[in-house]
Amino acid sequence: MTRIALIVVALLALGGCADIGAKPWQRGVLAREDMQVDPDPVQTGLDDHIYFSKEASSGGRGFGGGGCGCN
Amino acid sequence: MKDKRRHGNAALRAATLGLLGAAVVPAPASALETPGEQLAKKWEFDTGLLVYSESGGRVQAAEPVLKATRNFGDDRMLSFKLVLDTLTGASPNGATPASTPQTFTGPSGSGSYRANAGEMPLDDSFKDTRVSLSADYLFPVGENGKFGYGLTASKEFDFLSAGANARYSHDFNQGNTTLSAGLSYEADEISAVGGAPVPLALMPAAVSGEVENENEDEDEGGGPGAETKGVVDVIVGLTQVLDPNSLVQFNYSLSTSSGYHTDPYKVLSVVGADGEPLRYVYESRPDARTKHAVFARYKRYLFARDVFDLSYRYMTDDWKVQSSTIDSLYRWNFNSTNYVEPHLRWYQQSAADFYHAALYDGEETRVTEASADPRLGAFSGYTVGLKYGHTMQSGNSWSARLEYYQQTGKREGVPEEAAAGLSKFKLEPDLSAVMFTVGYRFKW
Amino acid sequence: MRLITAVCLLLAASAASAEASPLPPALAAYEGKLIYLDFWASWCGPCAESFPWLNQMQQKYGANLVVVGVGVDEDTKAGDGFLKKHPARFQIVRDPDGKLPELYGIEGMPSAVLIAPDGKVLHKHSGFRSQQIAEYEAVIRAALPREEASQ
Amino acid sequence: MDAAAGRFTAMASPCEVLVDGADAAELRRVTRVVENEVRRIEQLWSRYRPDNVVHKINTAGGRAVTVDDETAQFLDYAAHLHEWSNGLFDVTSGVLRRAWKFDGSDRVPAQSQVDALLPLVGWGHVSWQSPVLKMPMGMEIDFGGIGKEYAVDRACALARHATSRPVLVNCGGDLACTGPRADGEPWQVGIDTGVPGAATPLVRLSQGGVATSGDANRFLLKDGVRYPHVLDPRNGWPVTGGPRAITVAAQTCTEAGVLSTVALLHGAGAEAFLEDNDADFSLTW
Repeated sequence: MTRIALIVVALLALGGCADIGAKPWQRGVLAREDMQVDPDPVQTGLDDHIYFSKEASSGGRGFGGGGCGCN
Repeated sequence: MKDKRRHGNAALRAATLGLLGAAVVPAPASALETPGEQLAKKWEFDTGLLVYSESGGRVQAAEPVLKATRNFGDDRMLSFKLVLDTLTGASPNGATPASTPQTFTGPSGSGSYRANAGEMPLDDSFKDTRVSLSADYLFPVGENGKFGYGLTASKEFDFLSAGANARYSHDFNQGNTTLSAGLSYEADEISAVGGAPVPLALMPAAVSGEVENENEDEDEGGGPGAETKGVVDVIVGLTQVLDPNSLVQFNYSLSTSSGYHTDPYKVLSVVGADGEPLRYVYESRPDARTKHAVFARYKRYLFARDVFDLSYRYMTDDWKVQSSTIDSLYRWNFNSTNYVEPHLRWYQQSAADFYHAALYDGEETRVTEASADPRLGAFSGYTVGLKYGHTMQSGNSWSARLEYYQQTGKREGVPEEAAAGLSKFKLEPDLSAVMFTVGYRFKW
Repeated sequence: MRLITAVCLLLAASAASAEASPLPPALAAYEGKLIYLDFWASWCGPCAESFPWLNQMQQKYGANLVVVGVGVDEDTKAGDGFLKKHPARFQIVRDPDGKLPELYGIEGMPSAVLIAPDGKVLHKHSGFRSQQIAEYEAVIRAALPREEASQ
Repeated sequence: MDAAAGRFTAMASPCEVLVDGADAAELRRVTRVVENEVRRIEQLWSRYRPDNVVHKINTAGGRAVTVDDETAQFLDYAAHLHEWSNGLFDVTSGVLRRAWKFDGSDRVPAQSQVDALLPLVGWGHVSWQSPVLKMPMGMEIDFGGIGKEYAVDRACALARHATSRPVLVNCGGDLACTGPRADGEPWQVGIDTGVPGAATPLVRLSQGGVATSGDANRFLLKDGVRYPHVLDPRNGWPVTGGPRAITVAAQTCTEAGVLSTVALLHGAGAEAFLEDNDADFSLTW
């Protein structure tokens, strides 16, 4: 468990605020639909449901959520 | 002959302005607007249909989805989502193959299903239709914050679920760094057909080889009323823009659930030294589970055209299941209205500590929890797929994706006393499925 | 966690604020005028929402105010497409290399900079929320010569 | 007060001048400025007048002619357009009128008649070293293609200095304006495409100009094929299969005129040509 906590803190620190990033007027690419974190939420929902009912893991990308008997 | 006029009329415009010696002339507004364009289209619909088909006569499913989103401007959005899910076919019931045909009583005790000699027993008596509805509202908070909350509900013939979630995200560093946190609660009610069986209790009247008569009193061993379970999910995430063409995302999610986790329709074979089944008992799972997952994603825009997306998830829980998932997508936008997106996913998980392929004679009285559900076994899986998307003149778009998913089981949880006997059977149920999705998005 | 966010905010705030400086060449045509500089791009949603309001401001305070829309699209064709869909009845300047936003240190998209006739930056804000347009207009009126503002 | 209109006729078209919010005196003053400029350009380049530079060029019999600055600038522009339009826009295509009489009859000239004229057509044959123009014997130049649109632009530019109120100049469907109306709304003008029975496209103009090109009923009809008076200078034959009228809006009336004229010469490919040039247009079939 502590290993997880350490990874999380390290990653958050990395995401600090040096000069990495894009200027507000350079966000043309980042605004593209296919550059969004989840460009196709319906497809993601369907995939999460399949893998939730066929594997023992869930979550990570968004809320784990099951909402199904999935036998 | 290369057509010089290809790239717009900038040359013509410059020459004309030169001729007329006009001063700075504001950009031309479209004078010939068609009235239709002004009418802002209010609702955006995102529809999809998934057809899922496992080989070997196992589970088949069709899942249409309809999502409607109303954008009020200023980052204010309301969305509704309806998912239907029709399931048919058979899935492993947990019992091991036997050298002689086996008969199992169906969950309602009315029907029964058989497995031929040497065959992996499959419960084919379940047909299921699930309806799930969710609503979500997102609105801005102050200059850089966004808050969203939603409700979900879903209904199957033996399963009812209702949940709520809320999440907040805040932009720092001119929008380059976004921290988000979310909380969700879900209450499930499982009303198994014929009542939930007593954990590890004997499956009634399922003596291999004999055909049972119908009017057997079926609620023997069935527990009273429905079982419930509560799930609380917490997720915190960071999205950091690295440069104008790439970003990284890190999520940590914690999921704790307490209550009834057992699958009322799954059993375990209790075998003798020769590996043949003596009797069957219902499975039993712990009534609590805590899952931790760490997720990282890297997304990059390449060659001023394509998008590469690579993500990794590590999950561990107190059922001692540990899993790694690598997911990679490469979207090739070969022109402004079409793309092709190959997809590769690799997954690997270890077995739960109470996973048993089978129990040795008498072991069922010594264990408190045991399950032979293949989904709790050790296996690795890969998915390979290809998606094609097209945007039409009107701005609407459709997409089609064909994927193949293959799971390969690892031999674990075999009682030593019967290891030799069981070695003649294939205990790790492999799974292969084809998944076809079509999607269509339009404004109305 | 809070320490990290605090450091970020500190760094962002200390970015040098744009002091009064003579107008850059791209804006030379509007020398000596009160300029409402609006930075827009085809990929910025709120920018589209702001254009009708900008048209109104140019028309209403045209006598003393010049509204200049700076398009920062690197792909100028995307910018042209945007202008076709969202007609601008004010001056348009194209700046694909992002020199003007750099000069005025804008913090978000869209962003507005109100420049006095002597080139001094009077006001800067980023984002466009329809419920705040009264405030945006108040800032313009405050900068107008006395008799015009009182109308 | 709705914009009153000052009217006059020039370049064989009814012209009107609208000055938004002006009283009668100011309207008259601005109309006179516009009218003088349009007439000046008409006199400078009309094919029918014996005393202007075009007449001097067309009767030079092969000798070199030195032209004034404005004509020189216009010839530079014409040379650029010839190259830009791959030869479709050609100020020397006027001679083809000797073979083609578009009177609605079915008298389509014989190929031999057209072939006889082809050697006299082609900007390529002209030697143009500004301000000296030298054309082979028998060739003629004609600025009718976009002369009117040029005049409208020039007149509108002068009107911008004559008054601070918004001005719209309209000569037979070719428009230019100094900006939106006083209340910020665009000018609304119905365009007569000359196509009988067709809907007149409504133009909402806030800046720049609009021009319309079309066969305007001057065509020949033979064996069911309509030959509009749109002649391709490279082969001397009319371009068939295209829309009957094209209305284009652009940053200036001249630019709109070039786009609509050259688009018409693309016949069925008119729409693709206009799309390709990001033009703002409407077609009447």
